[in-house]
Amino acid sequence: MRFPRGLAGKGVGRGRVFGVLAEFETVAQVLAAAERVRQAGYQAFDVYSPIPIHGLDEAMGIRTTRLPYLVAAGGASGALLGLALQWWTNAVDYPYLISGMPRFFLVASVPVAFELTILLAALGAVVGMVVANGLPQLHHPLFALEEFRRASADRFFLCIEASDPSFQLDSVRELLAAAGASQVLEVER
Amino acid sequence: MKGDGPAHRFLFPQWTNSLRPWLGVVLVGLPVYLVVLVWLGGSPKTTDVGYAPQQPVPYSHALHVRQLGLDCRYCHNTVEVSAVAAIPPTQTCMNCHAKIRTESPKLLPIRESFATGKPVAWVRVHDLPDYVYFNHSAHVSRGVGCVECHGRVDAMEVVAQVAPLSMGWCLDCHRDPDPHLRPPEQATSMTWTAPGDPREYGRQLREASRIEPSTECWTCHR
Amino acid sequence: MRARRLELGGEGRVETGPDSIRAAADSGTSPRSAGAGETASPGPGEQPGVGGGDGKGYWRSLEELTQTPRFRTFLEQEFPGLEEELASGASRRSFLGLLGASVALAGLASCRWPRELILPYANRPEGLVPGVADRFATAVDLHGAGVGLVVTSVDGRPIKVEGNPLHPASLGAASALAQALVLQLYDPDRSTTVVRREGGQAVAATFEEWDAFAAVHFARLAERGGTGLAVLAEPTSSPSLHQLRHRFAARYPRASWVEWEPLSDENRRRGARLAFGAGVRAQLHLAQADVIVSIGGDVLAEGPMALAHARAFASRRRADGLDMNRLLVAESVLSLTGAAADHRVALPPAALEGFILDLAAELAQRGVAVPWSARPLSPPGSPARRFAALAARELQRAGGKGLLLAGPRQRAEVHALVYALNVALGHVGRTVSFTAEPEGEGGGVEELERLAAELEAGAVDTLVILGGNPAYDAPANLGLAELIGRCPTSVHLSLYDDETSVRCRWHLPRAHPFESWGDVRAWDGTVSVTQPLIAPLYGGRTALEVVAGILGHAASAYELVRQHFAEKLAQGDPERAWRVALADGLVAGTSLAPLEPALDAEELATAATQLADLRVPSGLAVVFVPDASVHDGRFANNAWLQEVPDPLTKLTWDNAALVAPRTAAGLGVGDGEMVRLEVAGRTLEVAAYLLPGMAEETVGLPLGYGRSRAGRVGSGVGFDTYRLRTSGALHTAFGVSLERTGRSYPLATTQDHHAIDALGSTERSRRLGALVREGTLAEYLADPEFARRGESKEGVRPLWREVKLGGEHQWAMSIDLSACIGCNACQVACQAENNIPVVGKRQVLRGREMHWIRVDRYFAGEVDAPRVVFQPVACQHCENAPCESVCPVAATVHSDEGLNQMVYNRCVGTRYCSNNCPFKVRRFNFFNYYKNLKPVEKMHFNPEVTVRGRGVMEKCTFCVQRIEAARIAAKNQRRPLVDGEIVPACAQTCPTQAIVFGDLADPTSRVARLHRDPRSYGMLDELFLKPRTRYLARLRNPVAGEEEA
Amino acid sequence: MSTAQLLLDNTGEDPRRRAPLVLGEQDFATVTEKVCGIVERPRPPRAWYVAFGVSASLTAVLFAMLGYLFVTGIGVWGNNIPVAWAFDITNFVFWVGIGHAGTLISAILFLFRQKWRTAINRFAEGMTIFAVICAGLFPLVHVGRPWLAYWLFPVPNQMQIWPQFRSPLLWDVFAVSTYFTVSLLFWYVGMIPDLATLRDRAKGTVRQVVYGILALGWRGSGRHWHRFEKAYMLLAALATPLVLSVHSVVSFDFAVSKLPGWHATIFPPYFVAGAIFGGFAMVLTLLIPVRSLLQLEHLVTLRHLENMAKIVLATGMMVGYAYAMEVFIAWYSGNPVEAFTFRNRAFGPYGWAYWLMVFCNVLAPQVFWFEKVRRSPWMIFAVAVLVNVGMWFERFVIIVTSLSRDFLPSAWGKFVPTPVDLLTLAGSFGLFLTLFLLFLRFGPMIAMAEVKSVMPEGGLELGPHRGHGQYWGEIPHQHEQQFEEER
Repeated sequence: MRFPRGLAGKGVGRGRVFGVLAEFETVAQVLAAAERVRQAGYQAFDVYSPIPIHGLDEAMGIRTTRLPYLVAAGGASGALLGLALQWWTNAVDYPYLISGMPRFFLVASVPVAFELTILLAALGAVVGMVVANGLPQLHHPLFALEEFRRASADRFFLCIEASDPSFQLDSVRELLAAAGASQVLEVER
Repeated sequence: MKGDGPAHRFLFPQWTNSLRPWLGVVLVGLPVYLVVLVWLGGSPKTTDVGYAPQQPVPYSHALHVRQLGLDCRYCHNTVEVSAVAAIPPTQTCMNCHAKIRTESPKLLPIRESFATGKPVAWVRVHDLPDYVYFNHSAHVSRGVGCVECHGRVDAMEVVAQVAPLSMGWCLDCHRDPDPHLRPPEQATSMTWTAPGDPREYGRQLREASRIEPSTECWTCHR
Repeated sequence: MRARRLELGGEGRVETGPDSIRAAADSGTSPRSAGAGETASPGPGEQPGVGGGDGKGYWRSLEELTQTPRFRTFLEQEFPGLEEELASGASRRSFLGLLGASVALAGLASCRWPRELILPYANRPEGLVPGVADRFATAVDLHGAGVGLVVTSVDGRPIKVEGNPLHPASLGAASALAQALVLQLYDPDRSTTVVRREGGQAVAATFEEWDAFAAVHFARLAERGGTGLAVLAEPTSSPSLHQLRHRFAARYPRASWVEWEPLSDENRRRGARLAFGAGVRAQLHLAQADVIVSIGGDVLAEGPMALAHARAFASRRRADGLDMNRLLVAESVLSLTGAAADHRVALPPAALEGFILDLAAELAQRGVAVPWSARPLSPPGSPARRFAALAARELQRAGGKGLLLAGPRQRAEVHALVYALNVALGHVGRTVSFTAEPEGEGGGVEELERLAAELEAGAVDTLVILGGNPAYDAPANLGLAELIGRCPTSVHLSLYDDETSVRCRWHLPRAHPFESWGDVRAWDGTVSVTQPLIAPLYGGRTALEVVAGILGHAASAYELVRQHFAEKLAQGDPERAWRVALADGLVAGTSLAPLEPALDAEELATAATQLADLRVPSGLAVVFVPDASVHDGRFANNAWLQEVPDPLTKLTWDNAALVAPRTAAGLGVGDGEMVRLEVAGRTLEVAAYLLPGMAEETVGLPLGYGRSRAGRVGSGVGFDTYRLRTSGALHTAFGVSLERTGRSYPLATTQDHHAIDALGSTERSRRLGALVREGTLAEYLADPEFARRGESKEGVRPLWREVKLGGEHQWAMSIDLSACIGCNACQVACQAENNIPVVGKRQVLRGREMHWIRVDRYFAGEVDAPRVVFQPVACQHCENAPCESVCPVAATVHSDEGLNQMVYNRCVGTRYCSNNCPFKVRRFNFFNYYKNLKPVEKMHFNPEVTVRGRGVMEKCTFCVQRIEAARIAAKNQRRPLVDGEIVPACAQTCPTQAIVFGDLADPTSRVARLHRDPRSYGMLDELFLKPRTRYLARLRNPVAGEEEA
Repeated sequence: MSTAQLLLDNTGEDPRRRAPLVLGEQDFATVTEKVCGIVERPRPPRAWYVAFGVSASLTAVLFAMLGYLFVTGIGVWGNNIPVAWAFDITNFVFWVGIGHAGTLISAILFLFRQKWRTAINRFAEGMTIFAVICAGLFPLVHVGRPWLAYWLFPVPNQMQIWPQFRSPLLWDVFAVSTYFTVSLLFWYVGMIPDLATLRDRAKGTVRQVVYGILALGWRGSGRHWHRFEKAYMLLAALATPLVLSVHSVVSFDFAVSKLPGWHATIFPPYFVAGAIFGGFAMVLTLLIPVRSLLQLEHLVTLRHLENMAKIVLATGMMVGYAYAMEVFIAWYSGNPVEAFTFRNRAFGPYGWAYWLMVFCNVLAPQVFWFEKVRRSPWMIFAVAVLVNVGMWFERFVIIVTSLSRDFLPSAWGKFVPTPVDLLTLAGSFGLFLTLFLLFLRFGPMIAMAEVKSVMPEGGLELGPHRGHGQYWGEIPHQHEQQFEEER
């Protein structure tokens, strides 16, 4: 357990700090740490890991997303669009006689309506997720840290951000160190 | 990472995050653009209307029709009996121009044609695709005026295409002929206007002479 | 028609023809735009014309690239088949439309279709309305007698041939051959100039040179009375030519005038001379005959009166008056008449020649006064004897209302005895009458042999050949080709620079019948005037003009014909009579008067004994038959006829040695195998075709193929069977040897593509009964509804609420299988009317023929004595058309008048509609078949029908262009359409009127009545298609108890 | 039993312990190293170059043939009337079928919490995308006038006319394009975390930029993971019915028609089963060589292969059942035309194709009843190849035999392929393999994040539900009961 050289002592202007980042070896540690940080009353903090960690939602107290409603809406509009499209084009705008069939033929309209349902629902899911996550976000302060590159491979990080009202550089660093971080780093914005 | 030293690290600059909205614009805009391209770009309305090629003889409809008061049928005399409103033979021009403006250089091609029997090569303005079968007699004898498709030819020094002559444009009239109908004898009039509401007047004409424009494919495509 | 012709004589045509044609040709008239006025436009299948446009620059360069010879040759090597390449004009346009879209935001005005030019007449002829079709009556010489035609002409271009309803030999119908004349007219391979050949070198010359030469040369011949002058002409019925022939005889007393045609009816004429000692011509009245017995021949499809005979025959096959006739046929080679027979026996030629004796004997036994001591030839119990007995019984029962016929390939003696028996049975005056043989009855093979001898001896130094192609079709043993080559001065007048021309000193391009004035005499004597429909495209001359030239005072055919007309034919005011003759297409009251010739008893007796004493070598015999497509070879370069399948073999682009399956099995010959035939030392390798219904020990050899100088279409197609034909055995050759070569040859048939396996053929025969419903007259009388037996009474119920068709008319068609004789006339009519492309042998082999209407031919019963049935199949215009629901772009949709509309310009070519069509009547443009046409080739197009480009589906439209034309005309005149006003091309030309089209909404219309007929049924009705084309079940009238045809 | 075997054999069923899905001394680092190593190594093995050379040249052939087709016409193929569809649609259905395994493995196995999916799903999804690309090619080029193919989409136009929505071909357009879009999204979304890994490990600037953009700036934030899992599960839930619907719709092209041998209600399930069958076979055909080539035995274990072999066996039997049922119905329905069609299939001109199909699709897979076969990769490979052949011929038999002999014997015909037909088919394989090899070279062919999360280190047992259930996506009710216990 060591303090990173170069950061020790030097009072870094709070304005230039994005947050404090702690690195953990295992899922267990980061889970525990997250629990702790939350209980310590921080909101503006996040965990970074190569895999989704189970129980992390509870540990961090993440509210369940409302994505499913968006998807449902997408599906519903897809179905309606499909039926409306086929009814309006083939029965209203340019009707023609086909094999003695009704001009609007519900049975024959099912496949297209179904496919459109799926399509819009799926688009809803993906676009919803990407937008809600604020992606694409090619630039982020964390990317500047060499150490953070392992966040996508085999290390787990927890970052308490300076935007948190109760953010205190030293106390935060303490807290994280105590939570068993293998190293604690300051992140510049 | 294994032993190999810290490589050069590329970082996306801050401003890249501000591109996000534009991404959305592109993703939504591209399909829309393509649709509009087919819809409007592919339409004769954009490609054909206003086409006014130069003719071998600078024949002025404005002069002959408005000032001299020629009827369309004086030259296009097959319009009531044939599918085509034939371009007149050189003979027709010479009926007058054997005496009038016999020296005019503009009329040289006409005189040559008359002398040699070789036709004058006029440039076609209203050019339907080869798979479209339009019949002038069918329309004129039902009281669809020349002006409906050809516009105010009597005002044209050089004949230009005014209507798109697109399939959709034809269908509009075939589905709702009323506003476009007039008494057959008025077909060639450039100035005729319906007494009162054109739609109402047209409806009476249609019912009177049982005009049922067909929208079946084979009416125009065979 | 009458009115029109009255107000403008045929001359008008001649002067005005050139303008329009040249105008059109110069700037490459597209078929369609010809209809759209006198315009010249790059239509489908052409390069875009002059004019700017961003889009086109690209196409230009691409085309230029593809034009470079190096690239072309590369393609030919690398990708054979790339001839049919690049998008059609129509599709190119859509493509340009797209390009337009792509530059939409950058100067749209620049992007337009190729610029079109309009070329109006400088001086439009009186009464010609651009875009409105004219119809002119004319007549042509086919099979040695005149047939009346009505030719439709648009803007000076003849485009469609139909029969002349007023003409006795046509009655409104036209044979496949006659209809194909219009394609021949525009054949780019026709010779375009006079050719002089010196020492193997061909030099283009002019008619002026010829006239100059002829003036001197024939003057000299005249001085020596025509010694050394010989004329070899096709038999012709032209009165004015016969008149010239008299003048010829007067001027050249010592010259000889020989007539030769490979398929003449010489035997019939000699037979008449035997029987009556005079030239007598039989006029058949089939409609009056209750029983018809035919020995060989093909009375329904062969000869100048075939159309009239077919009409008369069919008039007694329908179930409406129940006086159905009965046809008995004895023949060696299966023919259409044989296919229509109620009883048929296939006899080898030897037995067939004696059959008349067997028949006579049977009749004599039954107490008929046969004017010679009749002894049967065939052994008792033989098929010939049994059939003779049956025929005799039927003839006698007919009580004078029978008719006995012999075909042109039967010996003169047979004809003589047939005449005699007809007299003896009291048929004369009822079912057959006799008229005189009009002057100039065509010569014969002896004349030709004499001429050959003279040539051999060098006695002839000037040989004038008027038409025909003797170097190709003369008997092989005469070596005429070589002899003609040896003749110092030889002249050949013909449409093509052909096998004969190439051996002559002079070749004179002949004017096509549609380009020339002339006159012809129909079989019954009726004279018609042939009037030109277009000025000679290549300035050709007619036989009349050439002969007149030879006679020393040149005159135009028009003058000659009018002169002869005024002298011999005109009654009353010659001018008026002339115009009426032109308008009607015939000169009233010129038919031959009947006469009562007396039989020459001892001639008959000798004939009978000669026949009885005939000894022919046993073994295989060869029978030479005319080909249904190219006749005697003169139509070899006609693509329509090459591709129209033979009615019985369904063979295209070939002829073949027709052999009975059993005989073939005996010889170990397989279908499509090359065999070597040897006849009297002459050998020929030819592909064998196994045709059920052929007599055993018989090889049928269709003539007219294997031409070497027919043109681009016909040269090298098929096998030259003339090489086996000798003057001694013109029609039948005995003592033939046949050996296998083991090699096989691809025969392109349109039915049973690729021989069918056992599984398939059994299934085919199992289904036949349901597809083609047949019954005997007896069955019909017992149960008129026999055809609908097995159909579910309550019908099929739809899965959905059906949409009612609200149209004012409901179009429908009825096809009477009892009347259809399978003659192909409808197929060619459809091809001509609808601009249907010809695809060639390779594509037919792949199964891509384009005919909108096909005549399905099925064999029923056992292979040796099959029953043949024909069933014309075109789009059935199903009310619940399966093709419509599967098209993703609505390119085929239903009209509220019940038409299944196919919209070419909307079609993207998924071909799903064809897959889902149970009748497989849809045709797909696998290539752009109309690429790179010469202007003259475009002239036959019907401007009222779109020329389809590559990648689109097409099919029968019920000739919608005719429906719309009639509808517009009627509406313009503010009158309702009348039944029969609209006639599709197939129905119009059907010789037996088997096809009827009309309006179901009018319950009194013919088609409505026929659809209510008890015989009426719809094919595959179990699929709930509700086809608008319904068939009338076929009725046959066999003798009860006797085994059938 | 040697350690190697111990390490590599996880096929045994031992009720006491869950069989490990990742073998050998593996942890996150080694897995990352293994998978990324494939992409990051300076140059791929020679075998890759050889394969790529071959497939790239085949692709060139494909485009040459298509160019020829475009300028000349459909006639360059053997198609005719009556056989208006032949190789073109056969290839289409074949490739669409292949395209099913990917999304199926991903989506359905995912929903059924089949953890063994993780090693192969990325691979299979990639295959799906490429197969659907090949499939999509054929409907486009098989039309007579391809430049007008855009008429199949409901785009407003100056003709004021619209597509005809009663046509199964139009259903195809919607089904296939939807399937392609959704599969693509599914594939890509799942790949984002791995792309981030590649980005973070990348050396060269170019790779950093490219992977950086593709990874959308993913940084593994817990809040992001939360929405990500939800979205991924929803996609899976949507993709599953989609997979089933797409091949049903494809089967409508035939089932809705009037043709004997096509007009059958059994087609949708029959086609779907066939698609899964063929799809899995194709996965195995590709996976087994790649696995040994890139030494992935630790990640793509025998157990994975065996499971797939079992699925092939099962679906193969379904297909066999469908074959039998078709024939039975043809007889039972009493429809003579239908009956003949099947007699003709078996004993007619194309009988050889029919029996080849039966052998490859029904008989060959039966060897999977034997454990020995199921556990020898190369035996599996052999069978898989046979199945691929069989499935192509299945479509060929359905299309060509029915068309060549339908209702009117007079209109019967025969189809003979041209060289262009054959080269086009070969070319489509070239295109497929080219894309696939490129993916191997530049993409994360194994879903690292997913594999990791099923490893012990993944800490499944730490989660509220102690490692039971799935590795991605939550199971709410389990949470509740979890908290009850904790209170």
